[in-house]
Amino acid sequence: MKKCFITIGLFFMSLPLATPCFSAEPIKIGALYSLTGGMSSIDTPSLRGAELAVKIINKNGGLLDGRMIELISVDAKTDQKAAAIGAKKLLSNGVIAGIGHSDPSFVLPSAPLFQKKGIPFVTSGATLPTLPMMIGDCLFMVPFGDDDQSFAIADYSFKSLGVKNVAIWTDNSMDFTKTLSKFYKQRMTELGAKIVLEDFFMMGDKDFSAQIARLKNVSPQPDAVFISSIPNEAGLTTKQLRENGLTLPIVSGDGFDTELIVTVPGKELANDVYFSTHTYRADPRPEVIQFIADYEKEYGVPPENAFAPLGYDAIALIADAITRAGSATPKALKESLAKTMGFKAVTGEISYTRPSRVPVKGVSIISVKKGEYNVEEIWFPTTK
Amino acid sequence: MTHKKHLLHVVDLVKRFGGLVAVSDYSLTLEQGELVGLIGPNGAGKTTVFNLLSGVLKSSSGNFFFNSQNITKFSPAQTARVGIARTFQNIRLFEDLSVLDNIKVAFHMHHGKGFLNTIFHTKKFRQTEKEITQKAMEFAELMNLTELIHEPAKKLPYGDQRRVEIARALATNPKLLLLDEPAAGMNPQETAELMRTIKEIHAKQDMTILIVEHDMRLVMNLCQRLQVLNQGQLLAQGTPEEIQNSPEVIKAYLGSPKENPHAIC
Amino acid sequence: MDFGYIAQQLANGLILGSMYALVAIGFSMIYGIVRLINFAHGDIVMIGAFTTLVLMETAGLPFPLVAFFVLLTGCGMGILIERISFRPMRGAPQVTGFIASLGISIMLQNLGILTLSAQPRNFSFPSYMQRILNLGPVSFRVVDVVIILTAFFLMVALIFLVQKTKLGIAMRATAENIDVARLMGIDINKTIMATFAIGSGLAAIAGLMWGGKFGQIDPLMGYVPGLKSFVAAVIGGVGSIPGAILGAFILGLSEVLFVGLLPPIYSSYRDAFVFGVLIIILIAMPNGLLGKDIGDKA
Amino acid sequence: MESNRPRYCLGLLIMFMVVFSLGIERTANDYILAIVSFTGINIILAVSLNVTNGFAGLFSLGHPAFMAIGGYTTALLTFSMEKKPLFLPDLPQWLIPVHLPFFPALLVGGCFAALVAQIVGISVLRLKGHYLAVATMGFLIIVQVLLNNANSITRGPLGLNGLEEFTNVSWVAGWVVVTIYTCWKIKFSSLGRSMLAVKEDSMAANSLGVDLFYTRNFALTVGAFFAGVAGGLWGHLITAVTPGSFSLIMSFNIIVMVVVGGTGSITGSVTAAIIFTLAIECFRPLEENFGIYGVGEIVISLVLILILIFKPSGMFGTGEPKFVTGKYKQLSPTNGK
Repeated sequence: MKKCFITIGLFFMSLPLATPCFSAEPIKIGALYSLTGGMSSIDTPSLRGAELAVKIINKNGGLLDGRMIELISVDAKTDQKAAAIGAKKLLSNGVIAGIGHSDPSFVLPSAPLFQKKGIPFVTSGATLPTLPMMIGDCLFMVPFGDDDQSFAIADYSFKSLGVKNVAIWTDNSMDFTKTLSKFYKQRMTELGAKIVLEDFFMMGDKDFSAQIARLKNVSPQPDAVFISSIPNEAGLTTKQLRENGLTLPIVSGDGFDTELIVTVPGKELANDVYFSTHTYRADPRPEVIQFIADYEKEYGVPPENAFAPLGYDAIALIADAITRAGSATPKALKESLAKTMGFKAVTGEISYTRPSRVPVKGVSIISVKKGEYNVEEIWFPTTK
Repeated sequence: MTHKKHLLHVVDLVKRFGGLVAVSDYSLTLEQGELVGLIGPNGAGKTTVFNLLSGVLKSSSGNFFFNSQNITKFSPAQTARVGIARTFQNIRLFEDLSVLDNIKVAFHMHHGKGFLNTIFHTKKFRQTEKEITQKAMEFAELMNLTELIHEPAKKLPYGDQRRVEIARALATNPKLLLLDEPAAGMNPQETAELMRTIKEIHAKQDMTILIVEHDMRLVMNLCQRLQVLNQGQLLAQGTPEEIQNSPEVIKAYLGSPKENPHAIC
Repeated sequence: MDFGYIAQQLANGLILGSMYALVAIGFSMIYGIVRLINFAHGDIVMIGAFTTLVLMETAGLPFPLVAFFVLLTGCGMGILIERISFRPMRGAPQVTGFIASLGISIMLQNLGILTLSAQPRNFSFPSYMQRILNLGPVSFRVVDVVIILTAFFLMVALIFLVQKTKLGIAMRATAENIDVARLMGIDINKTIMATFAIGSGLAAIAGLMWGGKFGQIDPLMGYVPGLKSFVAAVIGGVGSIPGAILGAFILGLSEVLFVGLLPPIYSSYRDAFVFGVLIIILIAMPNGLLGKDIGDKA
Repeated sequence: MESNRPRYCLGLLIMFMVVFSLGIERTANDYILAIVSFTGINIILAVSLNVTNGFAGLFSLGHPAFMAIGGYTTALLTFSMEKKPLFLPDLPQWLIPVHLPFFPALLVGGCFAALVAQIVGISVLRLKGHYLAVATMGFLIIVQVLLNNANSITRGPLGLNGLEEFTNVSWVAGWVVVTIYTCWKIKFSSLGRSMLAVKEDSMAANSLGVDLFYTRNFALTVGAFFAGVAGGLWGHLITAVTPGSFSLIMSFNIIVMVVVGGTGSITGSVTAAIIFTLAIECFRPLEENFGIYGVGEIVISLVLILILIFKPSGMFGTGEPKFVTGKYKQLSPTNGK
């Protein structure tokens, strides 16, 4: 038994070593996503988006006079250890850039390893605005920061929905959701609204009856409830709120950008939900329509959530930077990425003009009325 | 204190399980060097008495003193420390450990915990371990186990397991040894051998021994004094001859015709 | 905090508790017979939920028929798992079975992700199950009533089964002492297999209810019910069916009331609280509330 | 009395570790180095859990909790002074100037974990079997919740990151040797025997004067100390610690190593830790080439179940194999009976 293990072990261990490095023909890009475990429902679409982008680019003749992109994907297993090992594996495979992760907890153990080697890492889904500051000049974000999306929905709920009293529900087990609530609260207070109730739950919760009962009993009654959650709890909270007879508007960030908010409660109950998200859902721009069509053609289903176009954009962004630089070295790529101006990504235009290096992107405000998604407005950051 | 001279002095010990009275008003006085037997039909409460004396069970009322120290509320470990060792009716060896290691465990309490010594493998530690091994071998020899010391205890036949248990109990260097049916499951030859060994231990080491046994021949031959328990109560006590002729005892034994000397009580 | 609010919270706690109870009964039953902590129990819940989804959405079968097939699937899975992995391990130390059940759980979860994808699916019961009922200040749904009734019915049926039927007597004998039971001519294999079949069938039904109540299922959904039923069964005393139900209600009530009655910020300490209570109960009553002493060599 | 074989083995182990770690640090790439380091950390975890679970028979699921305590303590102690105000603005005053080099920080982390183990032990060690398992699992969850909520010290769910990458193969190798040596010494001493005795039959052991509580608590504490150290090494290897990392899944993984290796066998734990860590990595190419993520876990679970069916006592049972212990010199070759 033991010998057998070791033999198999050595065989597989030698696989990555044995693969000879072809003379810089393909451009290797590493993808780090959690394809198993709790994050897999978010991360898998991202990888599919990225793979789609690679396929399209390669079909159109690749980059830099016919060099193909080779996407090396490693499973981060919703585990920081696996994320770190995965990053090291990619780096020792000679990638010129890395993409991945939809949550800062996994960016933090892997991206610094890229930074150390001077290889750019583009996170497709982590929205923590302080990430570039924490990691360094090799980290690039595809999405907007949490501050922007919170400000966007705060502005919308105050100005357009007329929310003066608001309740805030926060998933207290994730950094993303806590940050989102923090900025929303900050903006609403600045605008002059009152936070009448702050309530919390934990990722994986299925039953929100206690929070709902408390919401019903709060005085004064809020004009809306802000729910900071990831997609897994988005449908559940909406369903349970509506079933308990609460009809007040539900507002949220990109965690609500999922079909689940319609399918779980049903079309009737999926009403008066507003969320800020990456500008692609129900967006008529040609790149969005093209992306959705390509995605459906490739995988037979529409993009599962906003993380799919974000993964697609991560590759497209790198491809654009390589083309502009005319070279595929990490150093050139990094410089070229930093100079990205007005790149037309599926999820909006990307420019790294801020000192914080969080892209200035439009934020869509989507409304859901009787199960129908509509873009209410596109919000742009006013400052800087 | 009136208990001064006695090794063990038990006064009106009572044990109730719920409504059931397992032992009632049990008393016993043991002097240094005595060899006393405790007999009685099944369910008489003999093993309960042992469990009380060794601290495995807590008494409902009554007290007992060892060397005039009240040890009624002692834990089994504390009881062992003051010098009472026991064997179990249903042998309780450390099955995966070797015979030698089984005996060695008994030395643990005398040699302290010495964590740092253990880790740093000091001279003192090595010396202690050597001593322990040596002494354990002596006890193994005493009980005729030398050839088996590296066998795992669970692989031994029944009779050998009994002897390991006795060796282990002796290794705690007790002043009082409680033997719970030591001959159960042994063939006549083994029993005879065991009898010899018990006599030897008793004589050589001036050990005080209290024995629970069904094998009447063994008890009558071995013990200087007997106590008879019936339904938790002390029925009679005296020399083997007195007991054999006591009408109450005969009645108690005849009163339970289904008596099976090797049954578990 | 008025009366209505507290009444609503109590009702919510009871509903959540009966949800846990459905899973915990089967869990506790299997433990009682073979002393196995079966972590794969939660994943049978997941399989039950997905089977329901497939039967209702693709096959379009009527609801009672679906429930019947789900029950069968659960029983089948239970028998399969017992036959393939737990029977060959019988007689090994208890930890062995526990670890094996973890292995099965990880396997089922990953198989689920591979074949079903990790995306949560929506799951809807017929609309009459979703109707809202009001009882004074307390509101709940038809499905909640169905869950409570099912849990209650199953408890009574199981207690009847264990106490009165021939199979039940065999089960109790096996639980008491497997060797003695064998000597008495009880077919141990059959008895244990029946226990797994019933326990897992209940888990599959719990999966159907779980999906119906919350409206969303995914391949990793079994983790929480598995863990919660474990905790509930231990609070009540593993092996005792009424104990499992009592434990489940205590767990459900304490979860809801902890969140509902304390200031909101404490919500995120809920799990610490629940497990703190659990540890205190265990220290005060080392065999759970209704459990028997499981012996020295547990 | 006993053969010198274990001493030779220890010498060989140390020599091998020195040569191996020096050699591999010069030749292998980062990925291999990381796997080797994690293998070493897993060895530390499995061997130390074996003291708790294997020697003393305490079915503890709380090992990752001790890791977390050690990991966070070490991380806070070594956190760079410049980054502290930026990353941890709400740190309590008295913690701000505290700073230690890596090694003492590891020791403090381990000792703190051991201290917590003492306190936990007082409350939960009265429980047996599965009940103890649930109570230690509860402890693990409580630790996770507290880490998640103590924002000022732990930064909540985001965790502490930007730690220096102190841990390398040499550090891990050194601790592996220390762990194996210590646990070996414990096993073959009066202390270890009493632990095994308590596991086999606590009542009999108690009647022989073995203090049950002391012995159990000691086993838990030793396990916790090394778990704490392993947590520190772990954190400084991936340069981040978060509450989510020290999960029940991790607990299961370590227990699997202990059980597959043989509960109570140090050699077994070491072997199983190596095989499992490598096996998981070995499935990566397969998963990546075919896009079937999770297959590795499925296969490993299958193998695990097969091992449990065909060798329920694990690879080495409770004992150590002959090639490590050697034969007892005094043992006259008797085949009596």
